[in-house]
Amino acid sequence: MDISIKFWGLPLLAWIVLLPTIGATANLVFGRWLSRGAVYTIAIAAVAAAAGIAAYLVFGPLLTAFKQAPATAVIDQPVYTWIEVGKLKLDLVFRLDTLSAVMILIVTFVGLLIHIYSTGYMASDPRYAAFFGYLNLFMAAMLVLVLAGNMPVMFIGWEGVGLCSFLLIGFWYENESYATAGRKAFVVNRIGDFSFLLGMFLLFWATKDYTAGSNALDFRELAGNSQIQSTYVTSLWGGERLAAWAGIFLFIGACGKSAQIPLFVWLPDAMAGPTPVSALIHAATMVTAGVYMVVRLSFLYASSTTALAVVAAIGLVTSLAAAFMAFAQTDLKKVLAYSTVSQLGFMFVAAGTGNWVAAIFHLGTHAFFKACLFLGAGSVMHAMEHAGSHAPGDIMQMGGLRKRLPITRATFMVSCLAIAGIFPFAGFFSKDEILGGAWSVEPPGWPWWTGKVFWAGLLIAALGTAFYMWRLYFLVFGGEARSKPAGEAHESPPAMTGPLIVLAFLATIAGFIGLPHLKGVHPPAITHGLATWLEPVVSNEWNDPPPKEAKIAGGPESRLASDLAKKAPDAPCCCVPGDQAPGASAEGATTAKQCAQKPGAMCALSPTKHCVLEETSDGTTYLLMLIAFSIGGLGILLAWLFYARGPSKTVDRLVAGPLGPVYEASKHKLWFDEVYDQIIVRPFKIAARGLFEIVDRFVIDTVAVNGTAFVIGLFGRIARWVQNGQVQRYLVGIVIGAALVFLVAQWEHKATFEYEIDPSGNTVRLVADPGGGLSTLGKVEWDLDSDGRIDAVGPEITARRGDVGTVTMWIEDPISRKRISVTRVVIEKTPDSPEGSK
Amino acid sequence: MSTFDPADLAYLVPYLILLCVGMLLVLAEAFRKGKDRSALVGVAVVGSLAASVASVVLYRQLPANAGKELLGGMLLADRLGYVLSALFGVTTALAALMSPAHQREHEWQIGEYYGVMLLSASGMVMLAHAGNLVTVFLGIETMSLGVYVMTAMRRRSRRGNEAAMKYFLVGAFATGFLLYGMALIYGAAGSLELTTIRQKLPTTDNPGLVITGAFLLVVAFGFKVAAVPFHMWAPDAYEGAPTPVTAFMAAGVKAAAIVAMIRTFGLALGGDVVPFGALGWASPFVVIAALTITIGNLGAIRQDNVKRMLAYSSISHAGVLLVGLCALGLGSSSANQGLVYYLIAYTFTTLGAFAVVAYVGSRGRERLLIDDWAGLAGKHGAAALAMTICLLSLGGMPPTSGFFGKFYVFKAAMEVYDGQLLWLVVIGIINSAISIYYYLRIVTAMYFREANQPFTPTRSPGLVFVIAVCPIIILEMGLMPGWWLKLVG
Amino acid sequence: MSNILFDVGYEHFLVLAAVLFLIGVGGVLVRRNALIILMSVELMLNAANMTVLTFARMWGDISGHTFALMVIAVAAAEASVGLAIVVAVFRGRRNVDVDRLTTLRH
Amino acid sequence: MQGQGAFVLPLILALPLLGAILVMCTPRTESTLHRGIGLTFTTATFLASLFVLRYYNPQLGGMQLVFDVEWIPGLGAHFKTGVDGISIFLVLLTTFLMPLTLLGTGRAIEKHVREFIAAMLVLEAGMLGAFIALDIFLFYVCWEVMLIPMYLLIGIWGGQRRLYASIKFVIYTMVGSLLMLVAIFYVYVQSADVLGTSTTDIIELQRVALPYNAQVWCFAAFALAFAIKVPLFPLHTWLPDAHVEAPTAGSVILAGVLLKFGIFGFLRYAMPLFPHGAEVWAPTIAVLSVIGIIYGALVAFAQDDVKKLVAYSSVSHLGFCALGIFALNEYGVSGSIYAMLSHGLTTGGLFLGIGVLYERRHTRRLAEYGGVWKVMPVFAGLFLIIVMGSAGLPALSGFVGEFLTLLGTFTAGPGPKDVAGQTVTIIPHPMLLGALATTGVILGAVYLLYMFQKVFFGKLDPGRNGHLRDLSGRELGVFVPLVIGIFAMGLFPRPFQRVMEPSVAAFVGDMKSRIRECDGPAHRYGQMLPVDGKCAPLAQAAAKPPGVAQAAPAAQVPQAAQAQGGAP
Repeated sequence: MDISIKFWGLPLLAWIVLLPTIGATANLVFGRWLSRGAVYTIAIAAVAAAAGIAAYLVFGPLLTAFKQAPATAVIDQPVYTWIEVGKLKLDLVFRLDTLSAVMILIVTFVGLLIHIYSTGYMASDPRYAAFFGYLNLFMAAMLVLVLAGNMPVMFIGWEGVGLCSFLLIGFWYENESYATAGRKAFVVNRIGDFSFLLGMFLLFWATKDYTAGSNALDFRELAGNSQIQSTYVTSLWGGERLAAWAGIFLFIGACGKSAQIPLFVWLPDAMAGPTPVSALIHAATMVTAGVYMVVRLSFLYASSTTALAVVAAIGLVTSLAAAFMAFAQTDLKKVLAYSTVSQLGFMFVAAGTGNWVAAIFHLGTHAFFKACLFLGAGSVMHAMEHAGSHAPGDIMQMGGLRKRLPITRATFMVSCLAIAGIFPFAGFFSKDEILGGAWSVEPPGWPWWTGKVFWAGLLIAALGTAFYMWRLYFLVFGGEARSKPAGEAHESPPAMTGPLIVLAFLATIAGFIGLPHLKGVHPPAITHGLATWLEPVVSNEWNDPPPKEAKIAGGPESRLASDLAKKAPDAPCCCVPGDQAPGASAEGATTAKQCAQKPGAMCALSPTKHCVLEETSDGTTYLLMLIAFSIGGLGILLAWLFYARGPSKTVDRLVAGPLGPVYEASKHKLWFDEVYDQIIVRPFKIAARGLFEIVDRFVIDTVAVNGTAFVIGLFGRIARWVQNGQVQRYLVGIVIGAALVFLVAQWEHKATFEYEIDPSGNTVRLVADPGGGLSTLGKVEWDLDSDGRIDAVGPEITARRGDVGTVTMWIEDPISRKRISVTRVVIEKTPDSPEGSK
Repeated sequence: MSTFDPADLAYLVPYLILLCVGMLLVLAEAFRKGKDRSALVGVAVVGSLAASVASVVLYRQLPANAGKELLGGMLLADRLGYVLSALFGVTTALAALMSPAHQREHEWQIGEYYGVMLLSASGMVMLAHAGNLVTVFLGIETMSLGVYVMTAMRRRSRRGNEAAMKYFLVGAFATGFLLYGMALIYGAAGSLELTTIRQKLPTTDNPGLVITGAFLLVVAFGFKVAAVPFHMWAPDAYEGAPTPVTAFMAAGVKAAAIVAMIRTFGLALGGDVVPFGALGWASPFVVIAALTITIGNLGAIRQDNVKRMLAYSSISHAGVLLVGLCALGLGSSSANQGLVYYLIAYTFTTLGAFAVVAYVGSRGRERLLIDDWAGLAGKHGAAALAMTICLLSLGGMPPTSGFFGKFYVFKAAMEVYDGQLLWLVVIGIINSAISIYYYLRIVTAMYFREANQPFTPTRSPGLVFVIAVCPIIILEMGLMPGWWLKLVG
Repeated sequence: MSNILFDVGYEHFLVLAAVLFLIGVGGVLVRRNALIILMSVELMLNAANMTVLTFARMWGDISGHTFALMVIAVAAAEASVGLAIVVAVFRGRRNVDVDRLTTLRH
Repeated sequence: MQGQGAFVLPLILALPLLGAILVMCTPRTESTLHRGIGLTFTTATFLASLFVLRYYNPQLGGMQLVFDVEWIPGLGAHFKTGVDGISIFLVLLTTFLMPLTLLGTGRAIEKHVREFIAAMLVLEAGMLGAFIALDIFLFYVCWEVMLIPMYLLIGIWGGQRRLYASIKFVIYTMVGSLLMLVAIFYVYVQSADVLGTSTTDIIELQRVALPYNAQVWCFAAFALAFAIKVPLFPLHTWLPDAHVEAPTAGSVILAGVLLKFGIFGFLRYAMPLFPHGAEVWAPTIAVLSVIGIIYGALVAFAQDDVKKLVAYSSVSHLGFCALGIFALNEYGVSGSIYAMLSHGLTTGGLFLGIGVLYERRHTRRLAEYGGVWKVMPVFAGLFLIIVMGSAGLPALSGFVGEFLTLLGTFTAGPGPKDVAGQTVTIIPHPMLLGALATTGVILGAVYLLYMFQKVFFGKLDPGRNGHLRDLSGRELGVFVPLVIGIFAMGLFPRPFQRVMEPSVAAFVGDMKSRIRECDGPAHRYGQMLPVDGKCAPLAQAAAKPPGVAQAAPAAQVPQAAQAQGGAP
């Protein structure tokens, strides 16, 4: 469906982006003359309007379209042609489909809340207008990223949010380390973007011949165009598919944005920015861009299990590592930062196991509870600060705040429950989706146990999450006040608590749009809302052409298992007993051979993910849920044991004793920064300096340039030294010089020609040698057998031996048309020789 | 031997004018001792300009490419001749205009000076028209003797004398070679007429004579144009001689020698009548040209004395002219035009440059060191500008005439069959890159450095006129070279 | 007796001239006194002149003889100029040793 | 023939010269008057240059607004000017930057103001001339004419080491351009052989297909001249010196326009004249430019002098352009032109910004600054935009060019489903080179942000930088147009590309066909046929004497006979 709803000539989607931009421009350019009231009115109005339009579009046209036919639920609004060179046509196109719909709702809504929150939080900051300007700018960039219809446009937003994050992290730039943190964020992101670019180039290179007329690198083209689909599976370097390489390149880009190992190092430092920024950019929205991008390109990843494996593995490792790093942190925001990294890891595992819906699901719930946590943290720090604390973020100086900050405490608690995965809070369901998916996933080419490994790993991460989050909770709110400010803190103003409540509420109920599929129970459709809603966008099949034999068997999507088994016993097969439609309620992925044992069973070729998912019976599902739940509970329990009354002796003893090294490792986030500094930053600086001093200064300038000058000068000295003023030396010079010139001048190199007789004795190759100069310019003529007739023309000829005797060559001077002739005997000709007579 | 035809004299008017005015001036000086000589200057200028005007008129009368033999082939009246005699006239006039102020400032007022100058100029004109070894010889000698005398005219200056001495000795030595070479050629060809020699030589039974003779001529002319390795006198003579004389030498003598070579080698020994080396008589010249360009530059590059630097630069320019000559010898059609254009361009450039040198020096102090020129632009912007233009032209930077001169000569060299002179062109080009460096040293001093002590330069209408007119012509020739190129067929 | 001595032909003159020329060249190159050098130059000129005359005779061509006459005149003029310069130099420094004329150099 | 709107180009060429003459006629003391004249004439030139757009027809492509009068009859040289899609925006860039530069310089120049203005105007004329020349001779003249004013700018109004820098600049450039002159001779002389008469008209000359090895050498000669101007590593060392010593105006023009002549020269002269030379040298140049991209960025990071830093950044940025044109596809070429334009704005802006700081603090050492944002927020904001534009942030001008050049390089090779021999690739391992070059994107961010942080972030030292005042109205007048331009070029590249497209496509197509078919159909003169894989000259096709006409078949006979020649 192609609705073009315009307002003042501009499509509405464009307005969603434009409004925050206008707000930003207004605040950044005229901010200095505006009152605070005016500033936040403009900023909030802009975002609110954007949110309004978004909501209208999603629940209005898009939903109706979805009800008619899910596949057509797309609002596609090109604004203008941005770049067009050769086959590369890039429209600035905004596209609202079910996936981006979810995203813009989250972004605009959370964004709006955080804007409101900021009016309170930043109330006393001198650069109020600038702050809101940047926030608006960020909203605009983020919305571009989400709504982009093709990759380069997405890249605009992609780097735009990077810039804003740079500006906002370094918002308090007087503090050198904050500014550096901002720079670090931008540069590390650039490393990711570098890879993102390579991915784009690779895709364009592969697809440029097929996107005739339409946009290059357009998501829908890339997903839909069958020719393009076929290029994904063509194998590139190292036997891996093109999709694998493109996918990996792009995923590294995602690692930068979404702070995954190895590029996660910027996020902890990014906490230098004001807390609302951390909540909005570094928890709820920007950092999830990577996940969004991967899901957006699900069709690509579905084409390469290698890429999937990489994504999932990196995700798992990151979630574990980050969870571990969070244990020993004593800074309120740092803990939250690591938990964000860890949760993003969860999402990537989901994406990596082809569990796209779950990834987005968790993205959403996480946005709510993590934003809530950050804002809560902000509220706490705000309170501490106003109570006169100098290290407002240090959780060791808190404690007992549950009395002082009731609302904050309540919301914080809810969010902690959610993130720990406690039923029925949002986090429970989303996390459970991921775990369940990981448990049962089995894409072609993976050994059966792979999914299980991911599952297990995630469980450990989940345990960690529950533990450190509740450690945090107890340290902040539990026990007694451990410092004076903590005792005197006061609840934050409603502008701040309001958003907290809303977010907490969402964190509680958001889970119910993504209940697991059960055979027994059939809750209302809305409980699977997300899955059905995203159905048309994410790819449901492994793009894995069935083996040749099956192709020969070919024909319709599904074959009689028995006769497929004859041709290709091991062809992947989604076994459907009896007379049911393929894929409807299949019994699971297997091979044709096994399926053939059931009488009259059909095989759906290229198994669908339903087929895979629904393998798990309800029992298993319940069991998995139970495990996940209890793990969360366990984590909380542990935290309670150690930290219920603030930092306990036992902990100190453990840290001092056996767990010492572990504690250190966690505290220094496994020394990532230190290592990078040693192996990258330092060498880089040394190389820069060294190249400049050695290559530029010495080799080129001193040796090459000035050296040449010096040598010439030296000759100059000599030339003048000869001139010693004695006239008779001059006269001798004349005589000797004359003699030398006479000798040298006799050298001559007249025109001639070379010949070589082919050993096989049949042909002779004759090459004219003009006698110095650039090359033969004149016409060259050959008389091969001294009969006065010109037999051949050209500087380089090959002739039959029989025709060659005493050769005469003429070279004509192209300017003066003077002809020079050279005669050489190439082959002696005796009258009786067989060659001579013809 | 054809007989003397009075009608021929009509074609010799330029020569005759110079001759008569020259003698007149010498006499005049005898009668008006000690009085001011501005009148003499006037006469000299008028005379030499009259000569050029006459040659222009004759040039126009002459049919396009037809030459005419005068006095039984002793002299040739053709376009080349008249273009150059006009040029010599102008050269003389400008040099004369530079002189009085210089004489005044450096105390060497001698009236015969102008007479001698015109007589020597008449020698040049004779060379321009020479059609016979005799006239070549006489021309060269008339010119040279005059220049020796002019060089020596600063009697009190030891440098002047020394310069004259060296110049004379080397010159006389070279004359010996010249004469002997002519003798041998004569021996081989049995005639002194250039055209006849050309016809006779191919059938000579004694090529050894031809080779030796030709080679001796190469040496002699090499000396006249100050080509390496016969150049060593030049820096000394140029530096020691009074600046106007230096200008006259650098511009006039060199041009005259080149035209004499065009006549002798191009006409008498043209084509491949000299069975020697790869390129006939040009084969020694390509070597000499390469050496001349390079060593001239090398000598200049570390030179702190402006006048001497210009001397070395004029040596390397002689090298470029020799490249053109080689091109001529190897049958490049446009070499003639190239040479003539280059000569004209080079004449005005040199005159301009030396005029500024003369301008800067005053009251017996010549101020030849680059340091003396520091910050010239500040006080005397016009002079500095003029000098800059001249230097750029010498360095061959567009849009000056020097650039087109080089361009045209090198183009002619490229036209030679099969790029045989390509290497020579490359050498020439690389050298002009080097030359830029030392020309810019002067510019740098004039513009970028601060003046150390102020001075009052030599001011005189004549000098200022020269300084003003030369850059204008340089630029005009550079921007609109078409007309100048068409002067000779 | 061999008539190589008495049947004097052109070759004799040419060889003699050549020898004279070389002597002249040698003189110019080795002698330090300006006057002597001047004389040596004259020697060269006259040697050349002799050659010209020989060839003129050989070819039976009158122009050669006229040329010789002119050369003599020119040589005289040259000598006078030369002497004048020598005198001027002598005035300046009380000697005419060409080796000492090295104020202009490099 | 005089094309439509032919008067425009001579006009924009004449205006600056007129201004120069006028300003030299005014008394030496009236510096305000001089500045006024300078501004007026440069502005007038800019306005006049807008007519170029008015008359240029994007659909047509090819040379337009052609103005042609005979100049040197003896030489066959014409005063022939015209623009195509490649040069048109470079002309506009020049005329656009000039007034801004003069405005930005303001009173920074106190001594010899008259001469300064005159030099700038002559410089402008020279640059414009070189861009619009359609006559290789005219081009060379303008090319050299540019040199002198720049030399004076550095030498007279420069810093401490100005003598060294100015001489170095001139000699470097001369060495290159003079060797180019030799090649010009060669081409010129050969043209007579092929076309009948010697011509200096580049359109004509492009039809001359020179012998293979001649092309290789001539291209080398041209390439040296242009590589020095670009500048390609390792011929770049004149640039930092020149930049550091030159006055702000000099740096702006040097970076903004002069460097472009390197790339422009390749596009307009070296490559079309010697396609096979380009083919042979492309790998070298491509590798060098990749080295330049990385090397320039690294070394820029090591600098403490802001100007030097930006100078090296130019080395890095121009590397992209050089790489792009040798990718030999539309993306690379048009991207590289676009990158040049953007570089003109951004780097010009950077130098103007440095000028602003220098006027206030009289130092260029990074260590001297810090926290400047506090006192000069407006300047900081504008400067940030320029920096980001230079770092290639999408939606700003820098990105489009970089993106396209890199894309072009990366995809220069045959696609996965390509018919063999369909694409012509003259650079080795396009993907590897492309990937390496793309690291420049990271490095660019590294050194630019480093500079930005050092200057604007951190603690403000009230003693040293506390008193700095924010931009004046005049300076705003300089930066606002630049920033607007940067945004416009980043957001709306399409209009530019629509104008460039036909010419670029023609260039690429022409190059490809000539390289692939050894100067086949498109170039009927001096045709070349492949000999053992390489292209070698056949006997002159032009002006065949009758003798050869029937001799030619005879020449084929022996070769044809070879086949069954084995028998006896």
